[in-house]
Amino acid sequence: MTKKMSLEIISHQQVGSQVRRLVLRGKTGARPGQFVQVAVGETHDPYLRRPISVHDCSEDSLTLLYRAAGRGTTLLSAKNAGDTVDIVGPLGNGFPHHKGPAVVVAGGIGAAPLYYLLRSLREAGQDVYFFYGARTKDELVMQKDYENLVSEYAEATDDGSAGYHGFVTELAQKAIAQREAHVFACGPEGMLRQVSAIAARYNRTCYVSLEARMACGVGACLGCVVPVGTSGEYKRVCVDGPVFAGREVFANA
Amino acid sequence: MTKKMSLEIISHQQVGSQVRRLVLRGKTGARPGQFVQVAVGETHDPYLRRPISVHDCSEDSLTLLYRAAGRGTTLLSAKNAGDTVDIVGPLGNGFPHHKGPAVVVAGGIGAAPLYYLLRSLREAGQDVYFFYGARTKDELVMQKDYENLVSEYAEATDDGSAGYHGFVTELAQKAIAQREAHVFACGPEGMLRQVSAIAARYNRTCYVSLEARMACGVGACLGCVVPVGTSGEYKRVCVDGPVFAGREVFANA
Amino acid sequence: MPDLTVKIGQLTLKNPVMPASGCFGYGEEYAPFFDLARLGAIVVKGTTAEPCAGNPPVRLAETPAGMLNAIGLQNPGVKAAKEKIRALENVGAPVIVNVAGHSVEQYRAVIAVLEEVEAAAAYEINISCPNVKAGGMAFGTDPAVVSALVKELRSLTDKTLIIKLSPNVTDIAGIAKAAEEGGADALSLINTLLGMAIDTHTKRPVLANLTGGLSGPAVKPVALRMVWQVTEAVNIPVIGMGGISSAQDAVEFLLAGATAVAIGAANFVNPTVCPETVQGIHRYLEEEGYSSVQEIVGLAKKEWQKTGDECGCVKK
Amino acid sequence: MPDLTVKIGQLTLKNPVMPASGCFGYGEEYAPFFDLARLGAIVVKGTTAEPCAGNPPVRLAETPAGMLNAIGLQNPGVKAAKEKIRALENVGAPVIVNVAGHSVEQYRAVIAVLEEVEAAAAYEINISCPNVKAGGMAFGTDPAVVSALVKELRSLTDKTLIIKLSPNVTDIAGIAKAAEEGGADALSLINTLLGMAIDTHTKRPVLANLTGGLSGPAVKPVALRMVWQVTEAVNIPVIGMGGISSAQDAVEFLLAGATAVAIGAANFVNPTVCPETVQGIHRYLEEEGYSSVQEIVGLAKKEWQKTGDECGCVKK
Ligand SMILES: Cc1cc2nc3c(=O)[nH]c(=O)nc-3n(C[C@H](O)[C@H](O)[C@H](O)COP(=O)(O)OP(=O)(O)OC[C@H]3O[C@@H](n4cnc5c(N)ncnc54)[C@H](O)[C@@H]3O)c2cc1C
Ligand SMILES: Cc1cc2nc3c(=O)[nH]c(=O)nc-3n(C[C@H](O)[C@H](O)[C@H](O)COP(=O)(O)OP(=O)(O)OC[C@H]3O[C@@H](n4cnc5c(N)ncnc54)[C@H](O)[C@@H]3O)c2cc1C
Ligand SMILES: Cc1cc2nc3c(=O)[nH]c(=O)nc-3n(C[C@H](O)[C@H](O)[C@H](O)COP(=O)(O)O)c2cc1C
Ligand SMILES: Cc1cc2nc3c(=O)[nH]c(=O)nc-3n(C[C@H](O)[C@H](O)[C@H](O)COP(=O)(O)O)c2cc1C
Ligand code: FES
Ligand code: FES
Repeated sequence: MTKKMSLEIISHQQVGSQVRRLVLRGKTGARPGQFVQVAVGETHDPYLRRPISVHDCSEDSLTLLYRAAGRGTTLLSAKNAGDTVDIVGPLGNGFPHHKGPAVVVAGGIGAAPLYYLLRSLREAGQDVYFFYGARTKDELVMQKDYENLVSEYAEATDDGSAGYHGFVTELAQKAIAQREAHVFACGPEGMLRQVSAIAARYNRTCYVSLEARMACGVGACLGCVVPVGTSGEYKRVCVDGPVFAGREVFANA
Repeated sequence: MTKKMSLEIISHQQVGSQVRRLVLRGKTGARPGQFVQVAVGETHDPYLRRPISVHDCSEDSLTLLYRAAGRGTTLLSAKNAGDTVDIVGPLGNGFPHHKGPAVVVAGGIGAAPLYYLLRSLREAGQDVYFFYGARTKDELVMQKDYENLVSEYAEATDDGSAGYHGFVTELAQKAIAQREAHVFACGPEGMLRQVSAIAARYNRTCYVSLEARMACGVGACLGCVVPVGTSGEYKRVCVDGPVFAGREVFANA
Repeated sequence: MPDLTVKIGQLTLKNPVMPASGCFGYGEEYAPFFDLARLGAIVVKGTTAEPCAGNPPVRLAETPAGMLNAIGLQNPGVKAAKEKIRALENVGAPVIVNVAGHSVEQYRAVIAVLEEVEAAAAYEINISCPNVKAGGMAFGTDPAVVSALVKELRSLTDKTLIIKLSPNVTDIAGIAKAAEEGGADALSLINTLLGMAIDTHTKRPVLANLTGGLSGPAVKPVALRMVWQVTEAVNIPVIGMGGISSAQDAVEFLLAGATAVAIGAANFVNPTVCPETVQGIHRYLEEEGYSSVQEIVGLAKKEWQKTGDECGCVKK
Repeated sequence: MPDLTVKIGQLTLKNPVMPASGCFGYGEEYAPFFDLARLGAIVVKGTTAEPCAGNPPVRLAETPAGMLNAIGLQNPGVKAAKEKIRALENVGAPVIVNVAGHSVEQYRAVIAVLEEVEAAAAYEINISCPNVKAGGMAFGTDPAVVSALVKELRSLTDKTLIIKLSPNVTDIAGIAKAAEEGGADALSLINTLLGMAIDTHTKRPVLANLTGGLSGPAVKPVALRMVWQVTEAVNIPVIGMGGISSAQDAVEFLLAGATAVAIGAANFVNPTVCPETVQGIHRYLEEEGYSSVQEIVGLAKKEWQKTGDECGCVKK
């Protein structure tokens, strides 16, 4: 059930150059692909909550993985174990359940929500082929954790500093072509568009998790919309997503 | 020299129910009665700096004593040893030097700047008669520190929970009447007005340290004015004060 | 137990707190967080005659102590909205329908449909909308236009008619008087201040619509001033809004002269801000020894004697 | 080394950054913090014909991401101010004198004295002052009044004449055009938004003057929008201000169309904000590969193509 909660920080560690892993104590019942709206400070500046995906979730904990890039996330990163973090969630639709093997494609910090997805696919005994791309080696974080959960693991970097030298979509392309599998992806929009196009080409169901600037996170403000289909209609990323069928949001894919 | 400085916190302790003592590392050259403008947070809310008196100052440290009452000071109170605090100062005129004995009257948190005054009077070998009043016992803090510096020490509380049961001005009245001494006071406006009136009656020089809402703290905004004399003229508390001759600001005193 | 009820036109609200239009959907989004019956009223999203897709994204930008929005009246149109409004019939709080349009005909068309809908207890007319006939200048910026529009709408309905004022004007009191003369039962203010954000990386405006409406704590001082000025100028009740995030903020508006308050962007930050504000007002009245919220409406006006004139050196 | 110089009327400023009037005294208060020669210009406090005591305290209130001030034009009068302006003669930055008045005669009287003072390089005319003849409505709210006032002042001086606009108007572009027609060399905007604060403990307005001027980061989105609108409407340079606290903020105003920027309340929070902003603009130009500040003036306008119309469903 979606709620406003004040959760204690169990641990808050730096796990990459700008990336932090925040573990909170509490039972949220979040599903893979959902997110929470995090209050980054206690004053009116920054004003809005920050949407952050559920990186992992257990009976009594919620883990977030985020990049401390802008003003709000930098403020959040100053909190310590023992402090509390105010969240609203879990929010959004999450990834749909599908039987059978899965190709999962991550771009940069887009890997965050995919960890929980991988874990639940693994627990359901499904084969997972995971492709993790980033601009450069530094942006790949916690690779071992992902690798341990999957049947196949490969990395790609735009600059060749780790794994395959090139776009992760090129790795994914082969896997999607070869395997009768569902496709899941999270990362920059350009990457998602390409993954959708590839999946469409091979007639695979494909789900992408989108980002949008949000205010309410609960469907009330209509601020976070994306155009769907070709009719000029909009859907809300926060409640109609963040997970969409690739075809729906990348109409020409 | 007035400067903007970022000083490290040496210690930050609770010394009374709402009162904190903040010791900062750095050389400021502050004189008794001066104050600093403290940045309480890192964002635009709260927006303005908070004026806080110099409680004590040494070659390499600056001590502030403040009541964490409102939004800004509460935010400040969350800072820990090792963090830094951004200040502008020292600001204001400070207490003037005068030879001879001194009657010093403190009301509540108004005691804060008087500690440094007492210490410098003591170091100059001057006799000091110190009267420390508050509404209730809880609001008297660090009494021993003051007591150790003075020739005579007495407390008063409005509710009789400590020391004399009544206003501190009643204690001060006797001392002012008896002793040929300069008078210094800091506390609520009503108290300062009375002390000024008593001093005037016995023809003693009297200095009061005022409070006003401030923006710049350096004399530029004209926001912190008090009426002086009877001509309708205004003076700036931040640079023309905060210490004024009692007669100047309480014209009818 | 202080009495929290207030009257807005024919409506008696159990307390003076309601969400602001566009910030609370049709209520359902906030139902998981608290019982909507705790609200004084529910104000729903701006409704137009035809369905409206709204503006393209990006529609939001965070600003210091506030936010810009350029939603652009996205709504399913009055026919579909009717069903959502009916669904609120038994929720335990009267529903105020915010009505938007770009011509008098469009406003009229919305009201025509809703007159039949009992659940629509009152209309809040958003006159900040760009007026097509006046070349896109908002309806709410010209007293003559406001007065004519309100007269027209007044003739169409006996329901409570609330006119929602735009703050982007020189003389808010003049607009308020025009709406009162036109026959409004109440006024609500402020709508958003027109603002803009620019991204120094892309070197482009952040919002696809170029400009957006500023709301949140940043605008509170402006809203409070306008509520004071308007309640000086008119004799109908005012619903005050703009940056309210707490009971203390709400009390400031009541003291300034507002009969009720609406909470907009703060719902996004704190989904339980509305019921918390009701509780907080209750506590304030108890602690300060008032027996009803009406006692504090406009109290700051009575307490206040201007000590100077507008500028210390004006000699009139 | 990017070229930071900009032209405002006859003045060539070594960089586009200056303090805003009333926020920097006569410069001396900030001289301990940095060399004033690093400023593009110095803008001094509003100066009136006669000495003005200003408003009674309380004159300040903190607000979310901003502040209200009701100083009320406290200044020693033009005769005394003249000496303070002369003291700035060799400071290394041109001095712009902000001029205030409640009647045309009062403005005229200030200029008459300052025409002889070489250190007064330009006038910035504050037209937000209440106009005694117009019953206290500010000069700056009526285009006809603005145009007449500017014509009158233009006839009195060959120095650079900057008109400072009030944001408390329905149509800022209309006022700007009136000032341009009247003969202004440049415009500056925005002055403060009219606001208010109420104390829920005392139940009274915080400011002795009831209302005050809102400034600081809270108003930046409104200021940016107005600078965009005004620079669309006129062909004279604009000095943009309102909530600038950093080089990034300043760049936003330049991208929106401002030729120079002024920094007000932020000086109170960070006394070295002005020179830091100069440095930051310099760095931005270098990093983004521009060779002069002029290249980015109004750049967001060129980069931007409106993707929708004012509201997704307006059919004009
Ligand atoms: C459903 C969803 C899930 C997300 N999950 C994660 C995650 O698990 N880990 C992670 O690091 N990031 C995630 N993001 C992105 C994250 O929300 C932004 O990086 C963050 O809001 C930026 O805030 P800031 O304080 O760093 O930046 P600021 O520049 O201070 O942000 C200013 C405003 O813009 C918004 N904003 C800026 N960038 C983005 C963005 N990319 N997406 C949405 N809003 C943005 C902010 O929320 C804020 O309102 C997610 C976004 C969405 C929509
Ligand atoms: C010269 C001077 C020296 C001072 N020295 C001390 C000291 O040593 N110890 C101490 O505890 N307090 C001192 N004060 C009072 C202190 O500045 C206020 O208590 C503090 O600013 C309140 O801030 P807040 O965040 O707690 O309250 P908020 O309610 O958040 O304050 C809101 C705004 O009002 C202003 N304000 C509120 N109360 C006061 C006040 N009493 N005086 C001035 N401005 C106020 C704040 O600065 C801020 O701008 C001094 C004040 C002045 C002018
Ligand atoms: C996302 C959003 C959507 C809004 N939509 C409407 C609307 O449809 N009709 C309307 O009259 N006002 C609308 N408003 C204005 C609010 O109702 C309110 O007047 C304004 O936001 C000021 O209140 P606040 O500062 O509490 O948000 C909207 C505001 C926001 C933030
Ligand atoms: C304390 C204070 C005093 C001001 N005095 C004047 C003045 O005398 N004349 C004037 O034209 N503007 C005056 N202003 C307005 C500023 O010059 C500026 O236009 C406004 O504050 C917006 O900028 P900011 O948000 O950076 O402060 C004053 C502003 C403040 C905060
Ligand atoms: S963020 Fe408000 S509708 Fe999605
Ligand atoms: S605080 Fe600005 S003049 Fe004193």
